[in-house]
Amino acid sequence: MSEQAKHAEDEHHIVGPKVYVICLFGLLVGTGLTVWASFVELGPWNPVIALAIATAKATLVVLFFMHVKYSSKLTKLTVFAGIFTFLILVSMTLSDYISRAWGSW
Amino acid sequence: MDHISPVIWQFLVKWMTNFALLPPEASKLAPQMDALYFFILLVSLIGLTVVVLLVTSFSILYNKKRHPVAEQIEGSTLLEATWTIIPLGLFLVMFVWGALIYFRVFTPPANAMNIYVVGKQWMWKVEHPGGQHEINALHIPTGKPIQLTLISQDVFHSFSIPAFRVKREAIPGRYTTVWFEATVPGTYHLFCTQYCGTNHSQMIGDIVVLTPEDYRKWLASSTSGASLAQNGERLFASLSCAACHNTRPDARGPSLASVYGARLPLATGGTVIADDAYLREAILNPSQHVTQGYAPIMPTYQGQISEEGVIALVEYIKNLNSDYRIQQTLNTTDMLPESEGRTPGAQAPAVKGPVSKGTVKP
Amino acid sequence: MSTNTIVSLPDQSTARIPKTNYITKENGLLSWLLTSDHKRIAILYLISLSFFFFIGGALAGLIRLELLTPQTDLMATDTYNKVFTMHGVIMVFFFLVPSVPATLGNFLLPMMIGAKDLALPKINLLSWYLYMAGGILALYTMMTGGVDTGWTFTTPLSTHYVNTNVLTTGLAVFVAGFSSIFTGLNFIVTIHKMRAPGMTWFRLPLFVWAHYAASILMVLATPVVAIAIVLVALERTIGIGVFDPAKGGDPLLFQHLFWFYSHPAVYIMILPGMGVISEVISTFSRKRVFGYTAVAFSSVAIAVFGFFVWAHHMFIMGISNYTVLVFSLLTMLVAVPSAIKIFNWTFTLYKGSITFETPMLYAFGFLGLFTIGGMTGVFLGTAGTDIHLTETYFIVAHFHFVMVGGMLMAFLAGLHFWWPKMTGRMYPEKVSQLAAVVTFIGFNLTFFPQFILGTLGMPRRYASYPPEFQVLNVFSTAGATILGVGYLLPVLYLVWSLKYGAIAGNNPWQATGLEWQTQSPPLTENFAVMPVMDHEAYDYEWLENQQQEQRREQEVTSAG
Amino acid sequence: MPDSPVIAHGADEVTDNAHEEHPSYLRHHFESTEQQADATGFAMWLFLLTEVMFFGGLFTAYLIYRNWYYPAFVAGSHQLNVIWGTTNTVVLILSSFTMAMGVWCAETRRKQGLVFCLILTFVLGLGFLGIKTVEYSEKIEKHHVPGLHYSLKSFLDPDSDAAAKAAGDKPLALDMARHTEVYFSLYFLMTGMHALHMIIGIGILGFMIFRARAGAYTSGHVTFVENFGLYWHFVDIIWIYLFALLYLISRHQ
Repeated sequence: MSEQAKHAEDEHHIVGPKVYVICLFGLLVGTGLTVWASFVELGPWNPVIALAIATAKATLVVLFFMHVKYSSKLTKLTVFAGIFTFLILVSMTLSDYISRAWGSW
Repeated sequence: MDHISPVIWQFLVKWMTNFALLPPEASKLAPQMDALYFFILLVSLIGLTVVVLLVTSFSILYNKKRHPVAEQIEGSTLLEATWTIIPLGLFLVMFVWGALIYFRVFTPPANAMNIYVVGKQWMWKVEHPGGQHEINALHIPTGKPIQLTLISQDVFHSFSIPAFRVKREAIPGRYTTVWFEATVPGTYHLFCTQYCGTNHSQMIGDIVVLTPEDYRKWLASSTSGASLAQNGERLFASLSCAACHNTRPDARGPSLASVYGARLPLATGGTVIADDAYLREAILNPSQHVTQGYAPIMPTYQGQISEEGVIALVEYIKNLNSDYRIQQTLNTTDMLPESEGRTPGAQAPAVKGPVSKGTVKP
Repeated sequence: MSTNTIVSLPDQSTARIPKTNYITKENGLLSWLLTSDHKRIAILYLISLSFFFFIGGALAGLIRLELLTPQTDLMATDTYNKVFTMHGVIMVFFFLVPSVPATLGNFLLPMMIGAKDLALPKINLLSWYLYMAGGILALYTMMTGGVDTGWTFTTPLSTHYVNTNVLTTGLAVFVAGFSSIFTGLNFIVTIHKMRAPGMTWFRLPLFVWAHYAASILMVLATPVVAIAIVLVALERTIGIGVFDPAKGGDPLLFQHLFWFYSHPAVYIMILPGMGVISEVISTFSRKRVFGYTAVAFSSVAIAVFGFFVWAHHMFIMGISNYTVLVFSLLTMLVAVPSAIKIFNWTFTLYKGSITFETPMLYAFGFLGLFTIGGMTGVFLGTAGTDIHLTETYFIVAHFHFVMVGGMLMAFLAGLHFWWPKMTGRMYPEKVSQLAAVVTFIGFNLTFFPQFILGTLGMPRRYASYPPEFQVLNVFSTAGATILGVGYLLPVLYLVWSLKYGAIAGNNPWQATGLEWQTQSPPLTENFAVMPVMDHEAYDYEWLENQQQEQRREQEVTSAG
Repeated sequence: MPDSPVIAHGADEVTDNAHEEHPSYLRHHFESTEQQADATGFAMWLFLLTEVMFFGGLFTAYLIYRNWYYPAFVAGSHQLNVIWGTTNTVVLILSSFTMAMGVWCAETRRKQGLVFCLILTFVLGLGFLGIKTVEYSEKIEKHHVPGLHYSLKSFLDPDSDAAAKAAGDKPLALDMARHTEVYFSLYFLMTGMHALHMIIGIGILGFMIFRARAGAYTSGHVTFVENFGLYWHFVDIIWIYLFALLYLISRHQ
């Protein structure tokens, strides 16, 4: 670990109310947006939009409420590892279900 | 050798004379599978020998007495690369070879004769297209590819024939298939290899491989009077399927003639090939498999037909290549006199297999 | 013998076990049950694990006895089914998964990195209590009628078709799973945050690397089996239908979720064992492990690839053929790091100065048996041969070679290796060497015939079998008897050594790890003075200089 | 303690600096409070990883069955009340916000502020559970709890059901209607697991309010509040996804 990163890790960053309020605002707007979007006919894009907004909201929470933006590389790596393993579980399992329909060769 | 206990001695003699590494090779596939098996075995033995030789020789050469002071060696990228790349290469060869065999086992040839197998706790029920039923036994001829369509009516079972080197899980709720072509007449083991409850170890049976001639004799002697498709026809009639699935212009359901193997357009978009699995699903979960131009009005038969019943229906639909029989079922409310009028001898065409369409043609 | 051993013990006439150590610090049962000392918790684990091991072993003995004859004459089939199920459940969840990490790992990991304790000592104790709660629940299940689903809890058998105690067993596994999660979590935090000054990642002993890799798997994979068990329990009690084909569920989904844990679980079991072998082989050949970095990274590679291969347990179960291809290929890739390790260990011996104390004998046993176990895994990872070999005794033999031949050998190697550190006393060398040899012979006699049984097609989990398989089964049962003796011997002489063993001194093996640089048994907080790591791992020259310095100091003080 | 350039964490800075005397909350095996805070924070993150994977199994099941039984999932989803769901989402986001503010208060040693924020979070959490109870009781009344006298009436005959009628649902075929049970299984499992996490969180919150009033977290030792904050935000994130996946399937139909 480089000196700089070490320094960043030691320094305890305090996130102020201003960031939290902006973040809260963003989350509320996101909630409104996702409800509105679900009532609009977008065909196959409906679930995509819903998940995209949910992910954007989750990102806000993770980065600011959970301070990951100001945290050490290790914390960032941990978050990444969680997402990565989750995606392995979902995608590799789904790969079976999706390709079952392809029938036998 | 008197000093060895006679029991142990007999035991050893028995073992040495009966020793075998693999079961008999009784299918076309078995030699191919065994070739791969021996290839991997050879690689493993070489690998093991290398490790054992190295460990032994290092132990002798560099034991403390001979070599009191160790020389520190960091490692060697070249050596490490060698034993990364060589095993990787060998493993990839095995992967490709194994995948090819896997392809072969689960890709039945077009001319395969289809036999249905239903697994239940704790027996195998076999339904031949000619209407022969068997329990815990399967009679097949040599020299003809046989496709098994398996399903379980309760838990997972696994249909394993070691002599043929094939094994396939029978799953509740879904058809699976496997095929083989027997080469040597004889009686072989049939095992259920997926643990399925109390009497798992008694869910065994015999695979009887007969010469084509003996097989014909067996077929004739063990018929039950009606072919599987005829059973299906009765069921088709008694469930009033033809009320919708007919050729009248106002028919509420699609005609089922020649539907098997066809590419059907679905109401949800896309197409599907009407194979056994599709036919089964369309009977049990119809609303998910509505073909284009028809309303999703078909009721589900989930829980109303046994797996054998579904098999009979599937077999019936598979063999429909004209609407004539369906019209017949429409006109008759009861059993069909034609089918009862058949003699066992008339069953013979069934031997040709279900793909020879027209079995149920008058 | 003098030239053929590296053991250097203090003068037995004057040597004493240090008065203050983690064992003598406090007395009374309560001081053990409420301890937060990682070493005491490790001892608690060691005792309880051994208990469960011998229960599992006794069940294995019953299985082998029943299989002596083709008929079901010793017990009825449903009894047999319960016996092998409980054998599997107890051995997998209550012995193999926690074995090395919870005992040796718990005891040594903080010492190896120069820490006073694990990062979360109370959570560590909680892990043990969860483990015991799960274990007692499993025993309770066994007493009150047992369970006969097989340790894999395959649906719909476990949800709809058996009427034995699936729920309590499931709960036992669930609880034990959390014990495992907390252990893994504790290890990761400790390794990241508690290393002594100077202890960089590439100065860590390979034992620590292996535990790090295994801990990642424990933390990320175990929750998935937990949720799978919750789903089975709900399916069984109120019939929610997620795995029930009659309600539209897919029974294969359970297997996906189950094997997502249970395949990585075999790496949870074997990786810590590999860590032990690295330490042992290095110490008894007086050499730094050949290609330290490769061995360290291969542990991590096994952990990462371990997540991508679970569906190779389902090749013939009706998963998509395309998925079979992908998983078969990935399985081949995960085999490579294991091969790297085997060769690196072998070449550690090259130009070393090898001695053959008991831990080394077990390590040699591990090398041979794990090579066989690994190679037979390739037979099963190859999609073609898997069709014939899966669900037969071949697979039973394969995983017993890996788990018993690999893991248990490593566990015994480690137990003997660190016994002097844990207790302050040596085990008797001769009899333990004998036990190692007996174990090796017994093991091969037990499990090698099962490979042949498997290729001949004998299915697993059969209470009765066709008579032609009897001869090989008799061999196997005979071997199991020898194996049983091989496992009982260590219990006897290790207990004996607690009172009569030679005083070991700090570093009987002349090993380099930090754990050997403190007294044995260690102090409660491990080190009198917090260590500073100023050399690489396995640096035997550093050790020699250190010892020379100490000798000089002693001479000075005795002269003064 | 000798200085080494490769120290993994700032152990010695602390011993050299102000904290010559160890604060009471520093546990014996840590070198410094920073190390302790770092370690427990990291442990909390790892615990959240296990939670991600725990829910991961459920999300996998959800995705599979949603693809298989899409019409059933649409009909099932239409039985949920979007207004309650949205309200709950807002409640939970607000509670997440008050929790974050609580962490800030603790970090800046504002005792009154912390207690106030924690109480607000507590109340919002209870509010969420209250709304959830209302929703659950509606499902119980309609026999939409899988396995327990499950009723298909709302799906076979949507005109008899206000929610289905409002959404303009067409009757489902019997086989598809049966699969709504899978939807509701997942609905109850996912929201139930989530609610269980909420209940545990609220319990800990109660304990924290009690301790915060005694000034436990406003004297420099904020790890517990911070770590609990992580947990609470994580529960929030799960709900954000649950809301999108369970409530908002094809509302436009």
